[in-house]
Amino acid sequence: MTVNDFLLMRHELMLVAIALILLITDLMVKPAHKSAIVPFAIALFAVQTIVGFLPADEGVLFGGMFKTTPLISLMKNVLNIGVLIILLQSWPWVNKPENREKMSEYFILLFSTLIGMYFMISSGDFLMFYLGLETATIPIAALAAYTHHQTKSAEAGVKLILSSALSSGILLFGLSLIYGSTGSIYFDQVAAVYSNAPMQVLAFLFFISGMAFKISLVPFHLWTADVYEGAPVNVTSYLSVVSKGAASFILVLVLYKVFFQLFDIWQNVLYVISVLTMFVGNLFALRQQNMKRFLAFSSIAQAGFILLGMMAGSQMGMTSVIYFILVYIFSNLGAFGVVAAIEASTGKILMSDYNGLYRTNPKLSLLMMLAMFSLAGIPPVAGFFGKFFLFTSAASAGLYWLVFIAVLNATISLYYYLMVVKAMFINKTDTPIAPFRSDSMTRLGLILSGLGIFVVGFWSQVYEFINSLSVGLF
Amino acid sequence: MTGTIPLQYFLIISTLMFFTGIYGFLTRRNLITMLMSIELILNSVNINFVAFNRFLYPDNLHGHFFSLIVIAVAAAEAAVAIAIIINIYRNFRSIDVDKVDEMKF
Amino acid sequence: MNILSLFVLVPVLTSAAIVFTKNMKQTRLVAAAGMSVQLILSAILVFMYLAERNAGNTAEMLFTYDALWFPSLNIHYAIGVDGISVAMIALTGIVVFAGIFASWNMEFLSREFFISLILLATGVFGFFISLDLFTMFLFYEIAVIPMYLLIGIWGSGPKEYSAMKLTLMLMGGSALLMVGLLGIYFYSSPDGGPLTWNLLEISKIDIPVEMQRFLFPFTFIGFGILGALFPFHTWSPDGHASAPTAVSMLHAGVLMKLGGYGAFRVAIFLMPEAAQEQAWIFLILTGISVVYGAFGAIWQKDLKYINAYSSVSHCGLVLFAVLMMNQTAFNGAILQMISHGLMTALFFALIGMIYGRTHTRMINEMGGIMKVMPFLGVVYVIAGLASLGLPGLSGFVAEMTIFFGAFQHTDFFHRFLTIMATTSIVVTAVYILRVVGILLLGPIKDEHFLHLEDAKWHERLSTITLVLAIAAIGIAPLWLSDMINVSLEPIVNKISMAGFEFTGLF
Amino acid sequence: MIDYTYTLLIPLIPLAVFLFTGLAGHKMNPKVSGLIGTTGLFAVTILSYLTAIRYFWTDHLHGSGYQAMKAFEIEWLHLTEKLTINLGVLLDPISVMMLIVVSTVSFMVHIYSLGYMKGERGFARFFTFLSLFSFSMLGLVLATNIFQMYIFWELVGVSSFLLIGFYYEKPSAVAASKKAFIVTRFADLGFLIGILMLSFMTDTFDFRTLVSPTGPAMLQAGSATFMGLSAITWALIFIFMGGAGKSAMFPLHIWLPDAMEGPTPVSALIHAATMVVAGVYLVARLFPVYSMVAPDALHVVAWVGGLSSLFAAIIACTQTDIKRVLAYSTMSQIGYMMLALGVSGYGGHDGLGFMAGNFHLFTHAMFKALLFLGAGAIIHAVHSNDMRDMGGLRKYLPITHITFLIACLTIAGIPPLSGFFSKDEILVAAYHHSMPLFIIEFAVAGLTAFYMFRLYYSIFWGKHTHYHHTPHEAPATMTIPLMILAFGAVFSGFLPFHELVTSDGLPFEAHINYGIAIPSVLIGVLGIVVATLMYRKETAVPAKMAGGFGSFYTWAYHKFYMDEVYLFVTKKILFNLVSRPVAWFDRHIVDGFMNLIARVIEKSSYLIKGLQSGRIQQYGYVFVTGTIVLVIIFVFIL
Repeated sequence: MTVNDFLLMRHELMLVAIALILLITDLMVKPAHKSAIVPFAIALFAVQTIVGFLPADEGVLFGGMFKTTPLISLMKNVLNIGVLIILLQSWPWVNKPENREKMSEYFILLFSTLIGMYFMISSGDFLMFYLGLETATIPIAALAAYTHHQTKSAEAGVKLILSSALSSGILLFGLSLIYGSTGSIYFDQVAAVYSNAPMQVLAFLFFISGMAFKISLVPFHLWTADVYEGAPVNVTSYLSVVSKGAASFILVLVLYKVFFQLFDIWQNVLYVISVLTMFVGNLFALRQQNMKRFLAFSSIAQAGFILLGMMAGSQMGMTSVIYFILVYIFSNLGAFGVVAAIEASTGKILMSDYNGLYRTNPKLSLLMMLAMFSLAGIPPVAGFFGKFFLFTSAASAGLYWLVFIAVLNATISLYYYLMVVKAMFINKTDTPIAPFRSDSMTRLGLILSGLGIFVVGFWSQVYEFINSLSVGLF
Repeated sequence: MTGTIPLQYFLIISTLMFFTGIYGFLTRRNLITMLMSIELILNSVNINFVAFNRFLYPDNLHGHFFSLIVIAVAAAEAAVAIAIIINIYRNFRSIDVDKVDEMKF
Repeated sequence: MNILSLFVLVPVLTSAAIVFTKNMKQTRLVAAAGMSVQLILSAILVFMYLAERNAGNTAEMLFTYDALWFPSLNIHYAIGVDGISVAMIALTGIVVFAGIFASWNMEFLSREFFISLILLATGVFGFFISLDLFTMFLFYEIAVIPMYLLIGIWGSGPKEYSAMKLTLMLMGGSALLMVGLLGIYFYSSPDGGPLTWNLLEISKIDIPVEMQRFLFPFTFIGFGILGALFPFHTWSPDGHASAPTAVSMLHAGVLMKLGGYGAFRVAIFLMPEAAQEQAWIFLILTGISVVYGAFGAIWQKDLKYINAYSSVSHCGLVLFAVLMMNQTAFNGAILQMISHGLMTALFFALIGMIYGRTHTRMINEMGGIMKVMPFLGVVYVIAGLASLGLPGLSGFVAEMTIFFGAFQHTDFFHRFLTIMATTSIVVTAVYILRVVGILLLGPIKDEHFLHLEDAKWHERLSTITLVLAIAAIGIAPLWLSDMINVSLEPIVNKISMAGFEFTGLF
Repeated sequence: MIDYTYTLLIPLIPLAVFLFTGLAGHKMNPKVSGLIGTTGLFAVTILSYLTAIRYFWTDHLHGSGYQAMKAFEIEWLHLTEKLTINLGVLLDPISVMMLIVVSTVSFMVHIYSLGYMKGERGFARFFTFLSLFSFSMLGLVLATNIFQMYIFWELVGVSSFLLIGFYYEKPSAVAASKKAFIVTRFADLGFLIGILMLSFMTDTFDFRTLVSPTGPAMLQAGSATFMGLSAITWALIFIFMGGAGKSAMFPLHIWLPDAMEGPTPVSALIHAATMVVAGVYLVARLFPVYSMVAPDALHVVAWVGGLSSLFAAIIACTQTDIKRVLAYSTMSQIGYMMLALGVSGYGGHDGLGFMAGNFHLFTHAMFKALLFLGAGAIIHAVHSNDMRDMGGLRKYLPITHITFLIACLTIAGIPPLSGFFSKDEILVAAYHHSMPLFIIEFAVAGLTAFYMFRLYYSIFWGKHTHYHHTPHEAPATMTIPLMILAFGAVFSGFLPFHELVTSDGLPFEAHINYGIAIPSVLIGVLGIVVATLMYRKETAVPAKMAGGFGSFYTWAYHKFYMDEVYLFVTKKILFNLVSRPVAWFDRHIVDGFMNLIARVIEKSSYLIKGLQSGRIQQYGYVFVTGTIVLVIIFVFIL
C-alpha cells in the first residue's frame, strides 16, 4: 500500500490507532490517574474530527472492497461531529466513580463501533458491508449493557444483541440469495446485472428488512425503545443519532447505487414503511413519560421522515437526507444532552420531573425548547429547513399525498414536543429540579449542539456543499 | 464428487435450517437456545454461500470467504451475547427470556 | 440597507436588546422604543411608497431586494411591497405599537413575554414583505409558533388546552399549505426552465389547470384556517378567550390577516382558473361563517367570545370578498382586513383593560361601566359603532366596498349570496348594542365597580392610536383604496386573462 | 350658474361645533358649550334662510322652473369604474325647503333646551349630540346622491340612538334606544339592498342622473321581472322600506313611541319634525323614478301611508302618555305625507300630491314641534308624562296653553291655520286618485281632531288636580320658541307651495276645492265637539265609550300588540331558535369534531401499545411477519 492509500483510509486508520493508544494507556496509567484518560480520549477524537475535514480525494482499495469519495468522507465527518458532541456530553457520566475502572472501555468500544460504521459506509462490496455492520453492532450491545449492575442495562444489551443477530441473519440470507442470483458481491457488478426477478426482489426485501432494523423503521423497530431506555443515556444518544445516521447513509448509498434497477419497487416499499413508521412512532411517543423512551419513539418517527428524502431517488433526495441527518444530530443531541446533564446531576428522567425547569435552569430549558422545535420542524431553527427539504424532494417525485401525511404527522409530533415545552415553561410544581451548573465539557457539548441547531439552517452553504457532493440514481 | 448431489438439495436444506432457526428463535424460552437458533440461521446462510459458489460460480471464491467471515463474526457475536446473558443471569437469577420484559409499552 | 429588511431587523434587535434588560420597567421601555421605531418606519414606508408611485414608478413591487439563499433550490430572500402589503405593514405597525402599551404592566416574566410578542411581530412583518414563497412560509410559521408560549404561559382560563388547540390547528393548516406551496413550486416552470419560488415570476406563467384543481383547495384552506374559515375556525374563540390582551390584539388584529392575505396573494393570484371553478364551494362556506359567526356572537356571555365570533364573521367577509374575484371586492377585502384588524385590536385592548379592573369578562356580571370609566366606555362605543359599520369609521367603508363589489357580479348566485351576507350588518348591530347596553349603560351592578379608575396614560395612548387610525380610514378612505387599487391592477389582469369577466376600476 | 359654495358651511358648522364640544366639552363650563351649539345653529339658520330666499326668489329666472344644482361636490370613494361615491351639496326645491325646516326647528330646540335641560348632568353632552344630529340631518338633506344620503341616514340613526339613550342609567331609555336603532337598522338593510339593486341596474348613485327623464333609471321599466314586478320596482320597494323604517310607517313604527324616552326637545326635533320625515324626503327625492317606472311601488307607498295614518290615529285615541299620543299623531301625519306622495302623479296639476306632501311636511314640522315643545313645558311644570296627573293647567301656564291650543287647531285642519291648507290638498289628491284612501284619510282627519282635543282638554281643563307644588310657566328661553313656532304654525299655510315645490319644478295653479274642504273642516269640527263634550269636564262618558268599544278598545290601548309580536320574533325565534342553537352547534358539533380527532389519536395510541410487549420473541414475530408481508406484497402481488 502506498502512502496515498493510507491517506484514503485515514479516518479508519487514525481511529484504530486512537483505540489502540487508549488501550495501551489504559494498561499503563495507575488507577489513581485513570480520570486523565477522558480528556485525553476526547482530545484525540477532536483531532480525528478535524483531520477528517481535510480535503480528501476519492479512490478504491482492496480490489473494490473499500472505496472512498468526498461524499463518503463527508458522511464520516458528519458522524464524527455527532460522536464528538456525545463524548463531551458524556463527561459527567463517565467520571462517575462506578465507571472509574472501565472508562476507557467506553471509549474503545465506542470508537470500534465507529470504525465499523466507517467501513460500512465506504464498503464497496457486501462482504465489507457486512463486516462493518457487525463491527458497528456488536460493541454497541456491550455498551448498552455497560452498567452491568443495572437490570435494565443488561436487558437492553440482550435485547439488542439477540434481535440484531436475528435481523443480520435474515439480512445475510438475503445477501446469500443476491450472491446466488448474481454471482458477485461487488456493488457495481451486482448493480450491473440486478433486475426485478422474483428471487432478487425477495433477496432485496430481506436486505431491506435488515437495514430497516438498524434505522429502526416500523415494524422492525421494536427493540429501539427498550434498548434506548435501558442503555446509559449517552449510549442511547449514540444509538439514536450516530448509528441510525450511519445506517441511513449506507442504505441511501446502496439503494441509489446497487438497487437503482428496483427503483419503483423500493420506492413503494419505503412508502409503506415510512407511513407506518411515522404513525406508529408518533402514536407511541404520545404516551411516553420517560424522556429516553420518549426520545426513542420520536427518533423512530424522525426515521420515517428520512425515508421521504430517499424516495426521491435524486440528487436532491440524497442531499436532503444527509442534510437532515446533520440537523437531526444537532437537534437530538441537544435534547439528549439536556436529558443526560439532568440525569447525571439529579438522576431524574421522567417528563414530570421537568415541570418548572425554566424557573430553575433557564438555559437548559431554552436549549431543550430549541431542540424540541428543531425536531418538530419549527422555524427559524434548523429542523424546519431539514424537514422542508425532505418534503421538497419527496414532492419532486410527485408524492404529494405522502408529503401531506408526513406534515400531518409533523403536526402530531408537535403535540408531544410541545408537551415537553409545556412541562418546562408552563407547568407549576413545588419540587422543581434544583438549579445546578454542569461542567465545562458538558456545556461545550450543549453549546455546540445549540449552535448547530441555529446555524445549520440559515447558513445555506452547508446545504449547498452537501448538494455539490451528493449524487442521484445512476 | 462433482455434481452428484444437485444444488436444489443444498438450498432445501439451507432453507429448512433457516426457518428452523427462526422457529427456534421465536419459540424457545431459553436465551442460550435462542442463540443456538441464531447459529442455525447463520449456518444456513453459510450453506447457501458455499453451495452457490461451488455450483454456480466455481471461478471465484466470494462465497467461501463470505461464509468464513460469517463464521468468525458469529463467534464474536456469540461471545458478546453469552457475556450479556451471564450478566442477565446475575441480575434476574434466570435466563428465561420471558422474565426479561421489565421495559415495555 | 433596504428599508424593508429593517422591518425584520428592528424587531430582532429589539428582542436581542430586551435580553439584557434588568427589570420590567427597562424591558417595556426597550420594547416600546423598538416598536415605536417600527411604527415610524411603517409611516415612512407609506410615504415613500406614495412618493414613488406619484413619481410614476409603475413597477409591480417597489423597494425590491433579492438575494440568492439556497441556489440549488432557487430559494431567494426576495422582498418587495405593493400598496396592499404596505397597507398591511402599516396596520401591523399600529397594532403592535398599541399592543405593547396595552400590556404595559406585564409583571410576570416580562422579558420573555415581550420577546415572544416581538418575535411574533417579526414573523408577521416578514410575511408581508416577502415575495418568495419559501420565506413567506418560513415567516408564517415563525409568526404562528410563539402563540403557544404566549397563550400557554400568560393566558387565562383553560390556557394549555386553548394554546395547544390553536397551535395544532394552525399547524394542520400549514400542513395543507406546505403541499400547496410545493406543488406550485414544482409547476412553476412549464417549459422545463429553472423552478422558482418567486411570487411574481410564478404569476407570469400559468400553472396547468388540472394541477390547480388539486393544489387550490390545499392552499386556500391552508391559509383559510388562519383566516377562520368555517368550519376550521374553532381555534379562534378558545384561543382568543385564553390569550392575554396584547396577544389577542395581535392575533385577531394581524395574524388572522395572514390568512386572508395569503389566500388572496397565493391561492387566488396564482391559481385563478381553479379559483373560479371551486369558488362556489368556499363562497358558501364563507357566506355561512359571515352570518353564522354573527349569530353565534349574540348568545355569548363572555366579552372575548363575543368578539371572537364577530371576528369569525368579519374575517369570513374577507374571504368571501376575495372569492368574488373582482377588483372592487378585492379592494374591499383588503380594506376589511385593515379595518377589522384595527377595530378588533381596539376591542381586545378595551376588554383587557376592563377585565383588569373588574376581574370578570361575563357581561351579565357588569353594568354601568360608562359611569365609572367614561373614557373606556366611550371608546368601547366607538369600537362598537365601527364594528357595526357606522359611516365615518373604517368598518363602513370596507363593508360597502365589499358589498358593492360582490354585487357587481353578473351571476345571480353571487348576488344572492351577497344579499345574504348583507343581513349580517343587522345581526352585528344586535349583538354590539346588546353588549353596549348591558356592559356600559344602565345602572351599576356591583358596588365594587364604583371606585374603579379610568384609563391610565398608556392605555389612553394605546386606544387613541387605534381610534385615530379607524377614524382616519373611515373619513378619508380614498387615498387608501386608491393605493390598493393601483396594486390590484396586475392581479386583476391575470385573473381576467384567466378568461374571467370582472369590473375593473382603471 | 350662481355660486352657492358657501352652503357647504351649513352642515360643516354643526360638525365643527360637535367636534369642538365633544373633545373639549368636559373641560369647560357646560353653559358655554350650550351657547356655542346654539350660536352655531343660529348661523346655520341665517345661512339657510339666505339660501332659500336666493334660490326661490332673488336668483330665480322665471319660466325655466327650479333646477337642481350642485353647489359643491368631492369624490369620497370610488367603488367601480362606474360607481363612485361623492359627497356634496345639492340644492333643489325640496332640499331648500328641508333646510328651512331643519334649521328652524333645530335652532328653536337649541334655545328651548337651554332652559329645559338646565342643571342636567349631561348638559354639554346633550348639546354635543344635538350638533351631531344637526350635522347629519343637514348632510342628509343636502345629499347629492343616494349613497351620501345612506351615509347620513345611518348617522342620523346613530345620533337619534345617542339622544334617545341620553339618560343612559335608566334601563327603559337604554332599551328604547336599542330598539330604535335596531328596528331602523333593519329597515336600512332594505335601503342598502335597494341601493345595491338600483346601482347595479343604473350604474349611478347621483340623484340628478337618476331622476332625469332620460336617465338610465327610466330605461329599466321593462327590466327583468321577479314575482310579477320589475326589478326596479323591487329596488324601489326596498328603498322605501328604509324610508318606512325611519318614518315609522306600519309595521316598522314600533320604535317611535318608545323613542319618547328621550328628552322632550329631542322628541320635538328628531321624532316629530326632522328625522322621521326623512322617509318622506327620500321618496320625494326619487319621486320621478317612482312615478315613471314603478307605479306599483308608488301604490305600496300610498297604502302603507294610508293604513299607518289610520292605525296610528286609532291608537292615539287611547293612549294616556301625552308624548305617546303625540308620537302616534306624528306617525299618523307622516302617513298622510306618504299617502300624498303615493297618490301623486308627475308634472303639472297631477303633481298635486307631491306638492301637498311636502307642504304638509313643512307645516307639520312647525305645529308638531310646537306641540312637543309645549308638552315639554307641561312636563317641565308637572314632572309627569301622564295626562291623568294633569288637568286645569290653563291658568298656571297661559302661554303654553295658548300656543298649544293653536297647534291643536292647526293639526285639526281648522282654517285659516296652515294645517288646513296642506291637509286639504292631500285630501284632494287622494280623492282624485282612489276613493278608499280618500275615505280613510277623511276619517283620520276626524280622529285627529278628536284625539288632539282629548289631549288638550284633559291637560288644560278637566278635573282640577292638586299639585304638591304649584306648576309655573316655563322660563323665557322655553316660551319664546313656542311663540315663534306658533307664528309659523299659523302663517306657513300661506306660502305658495304650488309655485315653489312641485314635482317637475314648474309652478301650477292650485285652488281650494270647496267640495272637499268644507266636509273636511266639518268633520274636524265634529271631532272637536265630541272631544269637548267628553273631556271638557270630568264625565263618565269616556269610560262608557271605552266599554262600548270593548275588546277593540283594549287592543288599541295595547297598540294592537305589535310590540309583543316583535318581542316574540326576536327573543323567541331569533335568539332562542337561531342564535342559541348556532352557539351550541359551534361548541359541540364543529368544535366537538376537532376535539374528537384529537381524542381518537390519543385513544389509538393506547390501543396499539400492546405491540410493545417488552418480550424479545414477540419482537421477533413482528419482525418476521413484517418481512413476510413485504415479500407477499411485493413478490407475489405486485
